[in-house]
Amino acid sequence: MSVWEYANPKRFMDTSARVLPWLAALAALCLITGLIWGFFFTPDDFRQGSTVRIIYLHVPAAMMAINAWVMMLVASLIWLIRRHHVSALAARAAAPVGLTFTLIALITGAFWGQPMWGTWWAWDPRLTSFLILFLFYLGYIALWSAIEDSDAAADLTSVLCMVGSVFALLSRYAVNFWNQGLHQGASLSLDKEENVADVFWVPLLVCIAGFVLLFVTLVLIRTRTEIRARRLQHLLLRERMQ
Amino acid sequence: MDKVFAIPLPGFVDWLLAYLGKYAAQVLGSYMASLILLVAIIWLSLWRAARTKRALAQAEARAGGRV
Amino acid sequence: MELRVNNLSCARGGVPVLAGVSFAVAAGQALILRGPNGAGKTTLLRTLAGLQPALAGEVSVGADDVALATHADGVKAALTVAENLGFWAAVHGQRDIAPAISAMNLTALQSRPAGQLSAGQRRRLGLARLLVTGRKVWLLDEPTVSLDAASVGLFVQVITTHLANGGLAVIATHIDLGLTAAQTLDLAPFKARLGALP
Amino acid sequence: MIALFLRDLRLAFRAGGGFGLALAFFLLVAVLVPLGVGPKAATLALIAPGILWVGAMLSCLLTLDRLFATDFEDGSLDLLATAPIPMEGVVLAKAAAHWVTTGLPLALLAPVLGILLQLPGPAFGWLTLSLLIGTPALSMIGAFGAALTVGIKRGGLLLSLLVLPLYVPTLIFGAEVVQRAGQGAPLQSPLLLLAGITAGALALLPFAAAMAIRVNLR
Repeated sequence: MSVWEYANPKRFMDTSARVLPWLAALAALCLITGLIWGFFFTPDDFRQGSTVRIIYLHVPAAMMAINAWVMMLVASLIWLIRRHHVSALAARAAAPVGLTFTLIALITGAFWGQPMWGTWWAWDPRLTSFLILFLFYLGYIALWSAIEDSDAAADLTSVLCMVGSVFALLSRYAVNFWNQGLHQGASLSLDKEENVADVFWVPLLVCIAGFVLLFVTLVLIRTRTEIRARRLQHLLLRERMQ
Repeated sequence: MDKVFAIPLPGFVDWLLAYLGKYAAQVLGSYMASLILLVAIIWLSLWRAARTKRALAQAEARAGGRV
Repeated sequence: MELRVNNLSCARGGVPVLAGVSFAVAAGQALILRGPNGAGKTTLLRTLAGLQPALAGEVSVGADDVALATHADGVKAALTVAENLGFWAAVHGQRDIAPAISAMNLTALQSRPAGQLSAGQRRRLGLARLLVTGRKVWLLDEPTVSLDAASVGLFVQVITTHLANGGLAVIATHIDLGLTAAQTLDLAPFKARLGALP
Repeated sequence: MIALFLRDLRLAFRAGGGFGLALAFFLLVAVLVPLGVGPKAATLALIAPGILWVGAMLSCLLTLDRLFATDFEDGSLDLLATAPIPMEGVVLAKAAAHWVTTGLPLALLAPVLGILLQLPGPAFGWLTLSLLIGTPALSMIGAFGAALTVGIKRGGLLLSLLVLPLYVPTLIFGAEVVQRAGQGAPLQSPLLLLAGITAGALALLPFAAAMAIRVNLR
């Protein structure tokens, strides 16, 4: 019986090898068209001026930052229940990408709010919860790298991801509660699309698609690397044992 | 070669700043920061993928057919 | 009470160590595990104790009639000998630690903090803990390390009485304990080859 | 389980048990902050609830990474795993012992430090009450973090990176209770939410922590 109860990585490696070039091309296409379209060909917002252009980076990044964590949660559950190594490695692969998207959401959110709040960083409830999410990502990645035995690492990080998700939701609610008096709500709420005029709407959708595709591409690349790293570790172990 | 670039570049920057109006700093700042971060994560992932692939190939070569 | 194991394979830290181990130990019997260092004696004992899930195969004894004695004796330096034993007795729902203390000749050391015991005395305290658990199946990992000849004799006596009242033991050791009702199992042939990667 | 709880208490009070450590640290925080922020009573009164709560949180953290590590190193954790008590019980007993030796004294010492930090009068009672309700959650979440990092050498730093983000809800509601008490504002909702989080943590986290320990013992 092979020591690794793999979710047939062979099939995963083959299919991902075939899919990757297309995904990467499509992601690039969506990103470039969406950003250029949004940056150059949409009018200024009458209130926000040109800062509304930041929407094309902030909203997709913020959405992906949350979806990345949800994906990691699902992958952790699959690992705990079905012991598929690929899903545990996919969760590990997604974390740094999610971290980067959270950083992008934070920076663009802060820059966007600057004219309205007068400071480069305001403790707005939404931005603060992304800051907390950023800390969760840091903890998750740190735990993965701190444990040698990869099966134990997968189990422990899965538990952390589940507990972390509950506390992330709690923090999201607590931060709203905590910030009642400090700042009036942002005039253009950062996540909701419905109050965005339709001229901004289509390029935003393209950007969101671009970010989703970019996320999937990066996760596939990194998961393949994790699988290869796992196999390498195994071979090196054998060499030492011989 | 650089003459070709010299003319439109300053013109382009001035045009861009005018186009973005009052909040040019915010918009350019966030776009620059985001692009740097995106390039960083993409490059890091690709670099690590290549390095691991190479190390694995060597290990498999060393291990010969016995794998 | 019987310990039956068939076709057991176990791993340590994700690396397979033993494969296809089968044996049975009846009540009143003892099994001596032999094999070079790293052969998997400790891993086997930990799997039998339920600390580790087995990769394959079954173990017929339940996790709650097993008492384990590891290299590290689980002795708290800040507590006295009596307090240490009292704690383990309370954890296992027993009250009386006197027989255990006298069996391992610890009466004189009762009120001395464990931190000031010698390695041999500390090991005797670790083994006295077994008597306090009231468990039938003893899994012992190199129990006689750092024990002097007199203490080894004492320990053999304790094991013999344990086997006499229907207990059984699996002991990983290099020295000959001279137990009458004991078989030996060499783990070398069960060394697991690293599974081929798909 | 009670035996384990009592043993841990005895160990904490014995020499080198680190009982006074957390209290001393908490006192230090309350002394250093005014030195850093300045003596003006107005500013101190404003930040006192937050400083006291953050100080209590950090003091809890200090003794957490040794919670399981000492038992792991001297083999007791392995033996406890084979003992009749479930691992969830072991985690609860140790978290309770940690609370009694750290959380409880902090809550009792807090009013004294409140005076140092010019805490407004009506807030004193609520400060102790909020800490009494909140610190069990800090101990339980901390025990979960300690269970995650028990096998890792020098896991202390990683423990704080994992645990402090999990402390955010308790901190926000706890400090909010004291803040509102100082201003005489109604404080039922933060108090109830604080108690809710503690109840939730005590109910669910032992299972996560027990699983983490079983994985680390493998």
